[in-house]
Amino acid sequence: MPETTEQVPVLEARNLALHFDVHVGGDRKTIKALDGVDLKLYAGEIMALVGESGSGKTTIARVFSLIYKQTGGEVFFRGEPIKVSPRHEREYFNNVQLIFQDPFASLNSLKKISYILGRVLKIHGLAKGRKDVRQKSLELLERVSMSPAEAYIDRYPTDLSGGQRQRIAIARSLAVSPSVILADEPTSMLDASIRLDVLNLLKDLREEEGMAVMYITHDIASARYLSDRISVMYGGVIVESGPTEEVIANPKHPYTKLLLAAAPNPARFKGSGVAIPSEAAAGTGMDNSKTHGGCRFAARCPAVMDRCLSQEPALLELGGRQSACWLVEDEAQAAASGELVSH
Amino acid sequence: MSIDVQDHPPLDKGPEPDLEVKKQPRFSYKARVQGFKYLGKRLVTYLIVAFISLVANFMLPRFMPGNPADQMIQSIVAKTGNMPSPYALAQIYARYGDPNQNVLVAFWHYLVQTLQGDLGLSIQYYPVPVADLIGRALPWTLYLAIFSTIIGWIIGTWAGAKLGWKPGRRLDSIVTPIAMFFSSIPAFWLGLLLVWFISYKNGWLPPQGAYNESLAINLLDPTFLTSVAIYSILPMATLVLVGFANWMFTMRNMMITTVNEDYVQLARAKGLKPNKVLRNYAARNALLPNFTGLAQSIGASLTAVILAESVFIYPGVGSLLFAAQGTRDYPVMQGVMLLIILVSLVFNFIADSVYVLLDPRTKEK
Amino acid sequence: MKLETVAEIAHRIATSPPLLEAKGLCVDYVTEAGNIRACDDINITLHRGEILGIAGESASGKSTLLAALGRLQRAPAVTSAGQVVFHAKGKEPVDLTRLSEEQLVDYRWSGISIVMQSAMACLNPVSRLKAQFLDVLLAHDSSLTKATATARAEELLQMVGIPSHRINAFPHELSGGMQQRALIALSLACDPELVLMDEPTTAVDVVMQRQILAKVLELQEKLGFAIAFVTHDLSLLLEISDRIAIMYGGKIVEVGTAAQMYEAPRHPYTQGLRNAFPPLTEPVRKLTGIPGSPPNLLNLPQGCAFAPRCSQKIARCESEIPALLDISGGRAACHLLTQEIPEPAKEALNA
Amino acid sequence: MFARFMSLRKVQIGLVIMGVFLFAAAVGQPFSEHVLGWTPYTFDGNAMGQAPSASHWMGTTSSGQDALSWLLYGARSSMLVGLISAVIGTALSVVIGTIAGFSGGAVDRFLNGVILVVQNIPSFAILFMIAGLLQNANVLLVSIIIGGLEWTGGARAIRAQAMSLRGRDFTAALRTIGEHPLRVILVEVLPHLSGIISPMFLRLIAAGVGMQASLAFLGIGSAAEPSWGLMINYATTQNALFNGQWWWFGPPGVCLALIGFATTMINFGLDEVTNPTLSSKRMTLMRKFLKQKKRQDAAGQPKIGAMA
Repeated sequence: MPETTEQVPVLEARNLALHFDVHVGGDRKTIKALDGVDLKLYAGEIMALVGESGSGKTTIARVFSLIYKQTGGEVFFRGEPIKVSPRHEREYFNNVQLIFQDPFASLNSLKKISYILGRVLKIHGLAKGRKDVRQKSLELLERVSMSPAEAYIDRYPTDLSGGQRQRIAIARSLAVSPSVILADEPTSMLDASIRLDVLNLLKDLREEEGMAVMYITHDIASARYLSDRISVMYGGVIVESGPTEEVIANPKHPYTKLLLAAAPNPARFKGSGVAIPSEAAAGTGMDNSKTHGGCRFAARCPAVMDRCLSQEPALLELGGRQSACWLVEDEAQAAASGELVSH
Repeated sequence: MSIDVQDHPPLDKGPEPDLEVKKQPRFSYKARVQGFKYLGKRLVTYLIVAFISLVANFMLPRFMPGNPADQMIQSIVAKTGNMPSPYALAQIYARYGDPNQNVLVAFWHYLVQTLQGDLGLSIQYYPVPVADLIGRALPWTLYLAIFSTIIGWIIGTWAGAKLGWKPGRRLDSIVTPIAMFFSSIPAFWLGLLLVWFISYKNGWLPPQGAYNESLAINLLDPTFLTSVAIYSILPMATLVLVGFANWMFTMRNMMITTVNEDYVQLARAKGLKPNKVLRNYAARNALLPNFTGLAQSIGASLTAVILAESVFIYPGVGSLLFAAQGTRDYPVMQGVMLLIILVSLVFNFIADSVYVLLDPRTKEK
Repeated sequence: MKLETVAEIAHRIATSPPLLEAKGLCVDYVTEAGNIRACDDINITLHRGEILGIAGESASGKSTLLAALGRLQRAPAVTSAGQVVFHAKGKEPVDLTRLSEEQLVDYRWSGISIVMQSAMACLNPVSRLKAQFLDVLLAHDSSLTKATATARAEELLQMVGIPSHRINAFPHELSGGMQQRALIALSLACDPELVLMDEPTTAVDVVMQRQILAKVLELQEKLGFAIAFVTHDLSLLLEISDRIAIMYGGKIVEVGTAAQMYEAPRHPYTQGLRNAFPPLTEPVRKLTGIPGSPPNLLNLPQGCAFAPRCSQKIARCESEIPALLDISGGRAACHLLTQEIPEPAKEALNA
Repeated sequence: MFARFMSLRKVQIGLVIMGVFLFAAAVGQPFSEHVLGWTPYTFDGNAMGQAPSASHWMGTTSSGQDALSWLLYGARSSMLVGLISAVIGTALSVVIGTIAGFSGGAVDRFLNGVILVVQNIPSFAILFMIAGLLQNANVLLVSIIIGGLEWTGGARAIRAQAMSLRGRDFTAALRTIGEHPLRVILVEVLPHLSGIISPMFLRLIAAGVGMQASLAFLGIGSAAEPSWGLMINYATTQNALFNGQWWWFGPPGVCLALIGFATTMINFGLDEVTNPTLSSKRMTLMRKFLKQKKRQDAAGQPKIGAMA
């Protein structure tokens, strides 16, 4: 999506932070799940949020769906700060819907599909009377290609496969005709062969109904398949973002490079003659409870410099892309001075 | 039993952040402090319970119909032919309601007395102090409670481990319902049946008492100790028969679940001897809940012990209570009740301590 | 690490002797609703030093098969038919399904070891790593003393990149990635000839997965054990496996080298699965996945289990179960490959 | 699930026993009074301490009371105590457990403290003290004390479950579609707690029945209410057992044991349904399957051995 100055993002986070205190065996410590995130989601675009577990990507979705309350920063819906009160909440959820990672957990297993879909229609006054509710529920099922809908509507979630359940969850979200869908790893619990169905469904919804989708995933290949724009998270902040193809083809941040190198790539099949990276950077995920002096990726970074240990890099603009790395700043300066020279 | 887990907002799904630098060996200073902290919290709970029971003990007689203090004085007069001593009078009024005294002041006196171990004088055995009566009876009751619980625990846990290791066998389907039936029989009724069949019909064992009364109480005398052991067979057997099945069921079900755990399967895959897998992997893990339940249930078993004592006329607090009930000896009844509550609190606290020591994971939660 | 060509891999497998053979292996789950055949007539040979990948979706029977290969299936799964012949070094070949638990001890861990999905669940929570290494080391090698066994255990931990002093840790004191590596170190304790790996990296992050796999491949090259590697992630298997078996509805539907699976999968299900993983480097095009859902093992279709989802099915597919037959360079179970087929379907197959 | 539950032999046996006692509690008194023509308050001077006969189907006590009518009257008071204490205890544990689990924070800490305190109060001691002092332990008093003290185990389990349900995605999802919080708890979440509520209810029945019998046996019960415990108490004090009057001493004890037995059986069935690894039906099927396979193998091929 072209980013113009007039365009107001549907969802926006400014300097979003979520710190919480936990008790580990009597010790109090603060975990910084989000530590200053700036994020914009525009109408009709699909943005992928990629990162390891613990990077904060799911937390963002949960702040946007009002499950968690941020401890710092602000969130905006269509340029207005999001208000949390029952009345506003209702209107907000008419526009923003969350799809959970685990379709086995997000549907009440003791209720029939007809009840699950019927409730949302009744609550929002979208259908009146038994017949109408059932008719509209059937339509919803058809919209997520569960056909014949009659065959599914009277069943329990436990009778359905993971992919089918995830469709039900999507259908429930679609009932209110939202303008944004937050999809929190919607396919990670699904079998490979049905994963694409769900991804394609999201793609179609964007195409047909102009919904904006925030696609949260750890699978960078599927992010590439689905999204227009990609943001990479690490340790509670965004470290790189930009148009998907550019980020994939030419990652700037060492962490993005690491993620890409680590992702399984069928094209590197055994015998192909392409070496698989033998040893990715050492170290494990970021411990969000520790304080860090400089760049939070420094401890794992293969290109670490002195500066990285003492100063934290901010998200820098570079030709329509952003990256939080001192290397990028050097590059930007070089480019700028190059321009100067050529002028 | 479970441990309090602090409620905190869920993190991003996935493995916990790596905290390994902070991890300490099992018995480090820090881990110990954490264990103590937990026990300290528990102790506060128990103190609250103890205080509440003291208050209840103080309040209850004041809700009794009639005027218990006067009733008591009358029964003492009827028994001894004399008025109680001024000290005894003051005590009775302090404990059972003096219309002329402020309740709070009375409570304060009561509290001070009780904490000094002064539980008043028995009416039935006037003027013997209640504390003396209880002091004489308590060892017998603890002896029955502790030993019967431990024996029942050992039998039940062992049988449960065996049944749960290979469940579904014929033995399992026979033993389980039978044990279920036994565990449901009231202890006092079973005790009477045993007395009737073993003592009266066949004369195999003495029907009542705690030792041969012709012997002097001497803990160093083997004849006396043998007599104690023989006299306690019937009450013990009753309590064990009624009590072991619950241990068996929990152990059996824990075992069945544990055997399906990955680490037991991995132990099998490692080619360890089946007995070793049973012992070091399956039983050791399945045992944890049973182990911590043990100390706690000694306290809980007091109810059954009291009932059994009254059947076997065993000189413990149960018999004391039973007799006191019959003669309306309120001071004894109240003293015994306080004691039962305190003893169960002590055993609950022991259970907590055992838990902290046993499970290396406790301290992390 | 040297890079082998497709031909070299094929030659290496063809010339190495068999290590484990499943012959007509069937595994049933005994349930109140009836017996469910989770693995049906499995025939496959694993060669010495080979990395065999087994891919399949949930309920395809892949994990059940792996457990049955090591005689580790747990109730209510029962090996109901067939043989698992193990060719242990210096011993007569033996059918594992006919051995008692006691007899199996000779083949466990020193012959076949296993790494399971959740390391946290696999390590005994109430004992230290040391105890868990020592019991297996001492059980299989009577020449070891406690001291030498401890030294060996420390060496094993170092091999997977865990500092040796961590040997005194309880499992819950290690991070997820460390637990998984400790489990791998444990699996190598007795120099096994075969390591069964059941989704060993599914529970860890992608970067950690890469580290663990790199370690496993490095050790495998050094020590020469064979691996049977089960996962649902076909793209991962393509990178690490010599050969790949694809399972569907309790049966192996196709076996071939990684190159064949990537370049020219023959079975329609394999083709679908291969196309279900979006590419990382190739151009993006619209992918479709496979319509429908995995079969219900309690109520399998009469013919080919994949027929209801297959876009290329012919009449025969709905009535007759296809056998796993040799095709050029591998084996596949599909009627399309073994009989006269109409041109359009053939084109689709060769596409 | 329900059909599976009902198909278990253990559950069937337990339910039949409970059904019989409930039936006896409901119609026992009028039946005894009008059909048998006896109540525990009538004395048959012609039949004192008699063995079962046509006029006294289960014999008489030493003072000529009909044992069967004792038993039937006792069933009513036992079942009443059991049911009332179970209802009180269950209601308390559900209310306190769900409120604690769902509200979290200070409310939860407070309620959890209450649970911990009450949990450590030995209910028998309190019961004995109150009943002993008041010289009265009628059905209602016993039920209220049992129900009021024995709810903590259930409340803890429900609190834990409610806490996990609160964090479960489906409750969060319901919020995003605008479902009312109260409806989320009552309609969506409460059914998930049935696995905790029903066994707790059954255990409380057994606890109430047993406790009332114990008190009555000790002579603390109300002497005006015929109960099984009182029947055993009289039988004991009048040496029924040693006079060979088993029909007087035996049946009340068996009845008490049967109620405990029935509730345990049903609870085992519940366990098996909620946790399939405990299913005895499946275990039996496994055993049969393995036996059959062994037989086939023995018939077909050599048993053990190396391959040729």
